[in-house]
Amino acid sequence: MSPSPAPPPTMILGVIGADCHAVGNKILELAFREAGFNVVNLGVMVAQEEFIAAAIETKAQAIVVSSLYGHGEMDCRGFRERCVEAGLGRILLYVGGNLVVGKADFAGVEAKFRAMGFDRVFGPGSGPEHGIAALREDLAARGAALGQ
Amino acid sequence: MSPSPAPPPTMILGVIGADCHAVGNKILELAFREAGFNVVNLGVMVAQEEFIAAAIETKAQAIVVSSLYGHGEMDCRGFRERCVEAGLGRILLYVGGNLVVGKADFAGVEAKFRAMGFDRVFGPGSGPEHGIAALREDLAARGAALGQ
Amino acid sequence: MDLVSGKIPLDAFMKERPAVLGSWATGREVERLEEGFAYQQVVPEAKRFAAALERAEAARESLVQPRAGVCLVDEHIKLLRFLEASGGADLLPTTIDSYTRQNRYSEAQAGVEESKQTGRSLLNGFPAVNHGVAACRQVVEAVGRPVQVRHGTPDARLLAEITLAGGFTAFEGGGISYNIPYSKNVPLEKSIAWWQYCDRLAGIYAENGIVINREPFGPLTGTLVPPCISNAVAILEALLAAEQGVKSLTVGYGQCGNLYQDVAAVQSLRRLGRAYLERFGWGDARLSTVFHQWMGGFPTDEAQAFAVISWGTVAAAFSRATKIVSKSPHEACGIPTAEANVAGLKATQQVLRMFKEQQDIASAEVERERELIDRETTVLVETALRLGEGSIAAGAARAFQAGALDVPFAPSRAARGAVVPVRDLYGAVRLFEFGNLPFDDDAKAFHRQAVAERARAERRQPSFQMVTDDIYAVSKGRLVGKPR
Amino acid sequence: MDLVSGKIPLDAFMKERPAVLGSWATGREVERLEEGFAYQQVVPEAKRFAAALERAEAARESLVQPRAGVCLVDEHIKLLRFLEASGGADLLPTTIDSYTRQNRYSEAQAGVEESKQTGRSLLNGFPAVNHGVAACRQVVEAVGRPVQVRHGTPDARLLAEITLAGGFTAFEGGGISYNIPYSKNVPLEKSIAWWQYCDRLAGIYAENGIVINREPFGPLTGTLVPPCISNAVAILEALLAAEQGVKSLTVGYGQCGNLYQDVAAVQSLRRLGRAYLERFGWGDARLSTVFHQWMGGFPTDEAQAFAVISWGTVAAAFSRATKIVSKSPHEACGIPTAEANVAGLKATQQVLRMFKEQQDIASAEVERERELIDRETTVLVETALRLGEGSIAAGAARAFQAGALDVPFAPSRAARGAVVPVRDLYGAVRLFEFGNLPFDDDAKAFHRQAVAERARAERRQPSFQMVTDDIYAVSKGRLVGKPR
Ligand code: B12
Ligand code: B12
Repeated sequence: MSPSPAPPPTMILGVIGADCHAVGNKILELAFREAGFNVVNLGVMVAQEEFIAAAIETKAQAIVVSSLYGHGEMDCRGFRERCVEAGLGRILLYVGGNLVVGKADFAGVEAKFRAMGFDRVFGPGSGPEHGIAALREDLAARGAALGQ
Repeated sequence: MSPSPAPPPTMILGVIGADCHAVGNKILELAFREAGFNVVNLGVMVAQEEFIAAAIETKAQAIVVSSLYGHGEMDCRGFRERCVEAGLGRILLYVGGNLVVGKADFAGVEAKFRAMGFDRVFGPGSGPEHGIAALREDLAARGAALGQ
Repeated sequence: MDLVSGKIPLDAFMKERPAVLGSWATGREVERLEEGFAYQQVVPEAKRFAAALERAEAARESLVQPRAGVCLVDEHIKLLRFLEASGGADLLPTTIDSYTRQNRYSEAQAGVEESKQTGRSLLNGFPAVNHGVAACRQVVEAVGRPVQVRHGTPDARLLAEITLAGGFTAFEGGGISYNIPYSKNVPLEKSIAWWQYCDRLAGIYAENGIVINREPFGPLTGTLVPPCISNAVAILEALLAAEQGVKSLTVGYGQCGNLYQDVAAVQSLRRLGRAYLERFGWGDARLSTVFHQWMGGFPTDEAQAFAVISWGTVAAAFSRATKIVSKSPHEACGIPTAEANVAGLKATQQVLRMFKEQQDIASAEVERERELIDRETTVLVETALRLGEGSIAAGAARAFQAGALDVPFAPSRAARGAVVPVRDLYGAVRLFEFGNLPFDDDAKAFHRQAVAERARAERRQPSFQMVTDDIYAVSKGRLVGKPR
Repeated sequence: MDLVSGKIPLDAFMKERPAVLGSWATGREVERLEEGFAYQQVVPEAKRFAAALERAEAARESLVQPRAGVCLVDEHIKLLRFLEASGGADLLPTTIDSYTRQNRYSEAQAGVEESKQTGRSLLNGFPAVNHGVAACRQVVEAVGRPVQVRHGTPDARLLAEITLAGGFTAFEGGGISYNIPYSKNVPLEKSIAWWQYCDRLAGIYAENGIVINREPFGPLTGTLVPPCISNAVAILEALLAAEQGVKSLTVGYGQCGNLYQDVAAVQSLRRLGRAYLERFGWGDARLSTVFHQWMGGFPTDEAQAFAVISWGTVAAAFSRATKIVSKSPHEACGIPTAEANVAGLKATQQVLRMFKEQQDIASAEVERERELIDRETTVLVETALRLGEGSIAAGAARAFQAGALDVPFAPSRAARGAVVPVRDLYGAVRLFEFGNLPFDDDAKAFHRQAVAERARAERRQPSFQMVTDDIYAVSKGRLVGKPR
């Protein structure tokens, strides 16, 4: 008897804060799903607590946060700490979009969100394929790669 | 008997070097003439020697040089020295247009042509009115203002 | 919640008012409506939005307006002055931040404090409610052009109270257009009712001799919205506003990208808008049009962004819209700096002025497209009106409930989201999925055939992949998304 | 100097050759024509200009080409590679410096030396003659796209010899278009004869299986040139080239600014060009078209420049020209940096690709304008042909002598300069002074009436001030110059 294949890794997807940008979110859902992930999409205007509750409920390996409208910096503060409190200390935290107000030097933005505890940070112009590649890599590194 | 009015000051106009840009030259001629100057227009593709010969011949108070095509720096070298040699040491030397190759910081260009002995230097975007105002001012300072 | 049909009676309005004003401290500042009228009375003609639009209509000119708003008052004034002086903005905006839009005034307050401390704008707009009436007046007084409040607020009642008393002469939004694209959980009945309040407020100002311009937000989600849908929403909101006594209306359209469709859409919007106002007896309301440069995803490269801005201006100029809302070369990256915003304005003005004197486009393509949009829009509006059984407001809400009106890619649960648009072979936006739109078989066949024609040319099956390709297309340097 | 009528006999050509090659040291490198053929034979199809144009014609696509050239070989290669890789240039240029254009090779040499010393390009282009054949081949080999020599040289015989042997597959210019706008004292009989040599050289290459694309310089002085004039010159030069055996021709037009006139001008140029080639029995020569983005004075502001570039692309796209020559946001200020040039390319490609799939403009304005241009161009070409009494070359020269052909604002004494253009109320370029153009009273009345209509609207008399205003207009942000 061959071992049953590992279930696809689960990830939580959503747009944080009071952000209503829905188009990128729909495309990310499609793309991650097509790439083999089990996507739980919370849609737009999602609070940190909702992300965390969904992650706990679905035993997700990753939370993929979008922020387009510029308030990302304020909305994402304390996210990692709240994950730790909720017992999700090791969960992968990704964030992408137009993260701060204004056209900013990406290196600075990345450093800022890294310091907040995000594992990966993506700027304007990086599409789903970048996130997918990164997530595969990070999960593989944790021995939880797809199909393993 | 009232004294007869001073004759209008004479100026030599032309586009220096192998430069064929004719439109600005035509407009400068019209504008300076309308402003009351006696304009001797040599047209395009004028050598330093031609400017100087015309200035001597017409006893001009100013030589107004245009250079649009980028070789102005090379074409204008030694102009002041040649004027001095020809006994036109004090003649007003103006230059304007797109004086060097490429979009350049104007302050640097101005300094360069000033150092070459040009009294006034005009960059892209400064039209005839700037040259006219300056020439009136400089001639007035020399006691040769219009109508005096 | 029951939707009022017809004009809100003054006493009902006044009864609702205290709760509105009580929702944040600054509400107190506007308790006396007369104080607002008195202030508005002295705003000079040159700064009155409605008047500027009328002058432009008469002269067949298009005015240009950017989007802009920063957190702090002084910075905001500096910004607007710069847009006016260096950018040649004909009309000025005050874009409100996203917390205010959600009535999250304490979060906005935190943003204000932090912006003050750090010296950079942490908010993506101007929190007018938190700043209060005096600050708004400071803004209006500091500039030489009419200023409009632009936002995306489902419940903008307090914002309207404060900014109108604050001297702003135009107010964007509507119960559908500021809900469906901007929220998730707000029922349409609520947002429409809230906007009836806003419109009634503008109407009361009008009754007191102060014409406030009202502009439904035309582009909706800004993403491949078929003209018939956005035009139908714009017309319904114009009727809802006129019903409450609004006397200056600007209906809007967001560029789709195919020139002929864009020009036709604005022509159709202007004509049908006027016809409906007259049919309902509100023909005395002035109607103008606004064209939004491309509202979907922009290219990150600034040269390409300039091209998108310029191409949008070409379509706007051809359409003879009264107003053009301009974008900046920073669009894909973040809220533009003042300089980038000015750059967008300058590019827009240059194209506009180079086109200004030229002849209208008189092409069979435009004709054909306009007839199509006329027909489809009429079906949508009539269906909503029928569902309303005499109440425009209820009709609009019920139409969305039934999916007879629907907006693609909307975040709101109040829209079915069953409609899926896609470009045809020529780049015009057509329908791929109709959801419950009340189109008959002939109408549907037209779209299906257009999509099939494109699919054939691209040697693929009509599929959602096409839609995704279209969503990315402009940001990747083209109009019609090609198979990868 | 007597102008040859018909194809230059091979022996006459070979007799003239040594003097040409002797005019600068590098002439020795091209003594054996066969060596040039052999080299050209191995230039791959992807880098052949004529082939690329044919592919584009067949696909109804427009290719984009920038202008670019710097003094030193390595820098020039770096520049072209960058334009190709980052700008998506479909076709590459090599713009020649102004000293070379005047055959002032020693001055060019001084520029080369000084550029080497100072590390910045002191010349405004690539001095191909001074660099010689090997350097040209280095350039052609270093890039992936076809490369054209672009210049403005009345006597380009040596330049043609060296660059064609050097592997360039296209060569711009003509006996009229590279004299009248570019020199002062060169008689037309001379420049036309010199260009017969260049064309004959290209013809000889063609006879040896190597098709060199030849492109008369369409925009002439780039300043309000009425389409009938530039089209007539382009057609005469196309005939002169075809007469010498040229098999790939690209006729060009510089944007005037009124969309309908611009589209009509390219349509007319394409149609009449083809008709004349066929009439003379040279129908086997391939004909394509090139549209030059605005060639007059640009705004110094870069955002406005992007708008001019984009608007030019719109007109080019509508005209379905085979090739578009792009400008950069630095245009008003100086030769663009590589980055600025790429920005111009990107803006151009973005507009082009956003328009690509859209329907042609089918408007009555275009029809009307095209008929007018057809009619006027035909009068000019026919007059020149008649004056030539069987010699196209002599006809062209005599037409200019008689003022029956004339170019506004030309520096050359070979043009009367009696023609003065001005815009009409809609921005189309019309004639204010006719000089000796052989137009009948009806034709003249049309222009006079158009100018009068504008004058009335502007409440002033038709005057040269209008022309001055028009010359400045685009650089000041509009198309039609307004009274100050
Ligand atoms: C369409 C649009 C709208 C529509 C949205 C409709 C809707 N409900 O979806 C409307 C008009 C309603 C709108 C409103 C607003 N918008 Co808006 N909007 C845009 C616009 C033009 C396109 C967004 C889009 O759909 N792109 C297409 C999709 C496919 O791309 P995407 O959203 O970027 O998502 C992709 C990537 O970001 C990436 N990604 C996203 N998250 C993640 C996460 C990971 C891990 C990875 C790997 C990748 C990734 O992958 C996604 C799919 O490819 C952008 C500018 C732009 N990008 O050109 C502005 C923009 C995002 N909006 C902006 C703003 C400010 C607003 C407003 C506040 C109002 C305003 N000032 O105009 C309101 C927001 C109100 C609110 N509460 O949120 C700003 C944000 C500024 C900033 N960050 O500095 C932008 C950048 C415009 C600008 N330059 O000012 N907007
Ligand atoms: C039209 C034009 C042409 C036409 C000229 C036709 C003709 N014979 O007149 C054609 C197409 C033939 C042409 C050819 C070339 N051109 Co040319 N051309 C232009 C263009 C687009 C407009 C010039 C114009 O007529 N402007 C309108 C008039 C009214 O303005 P103006 O010429 O600037 O003159 C005004 C001011 O400069 C000022 N001014 C001038 N002199 C003075 C002096 C004083 C004292 C004062 C106060 C003011 C003043 O007042 C004038 C009247 O308002 C400019 C770029 C631009 N400005 O947008 C390039 C430009 C001048 N050309 C340029 C070049 C390089 C060339 C070429 C070498 C070829 C090439 N690489 O493409 C050849 C030149 C060959 C030669 N031997 O000279 C470059 C120069 C680059 C530089 N300096 O770095 C420019 C800037 C374009 C660019 N960015 O590359 N060109």
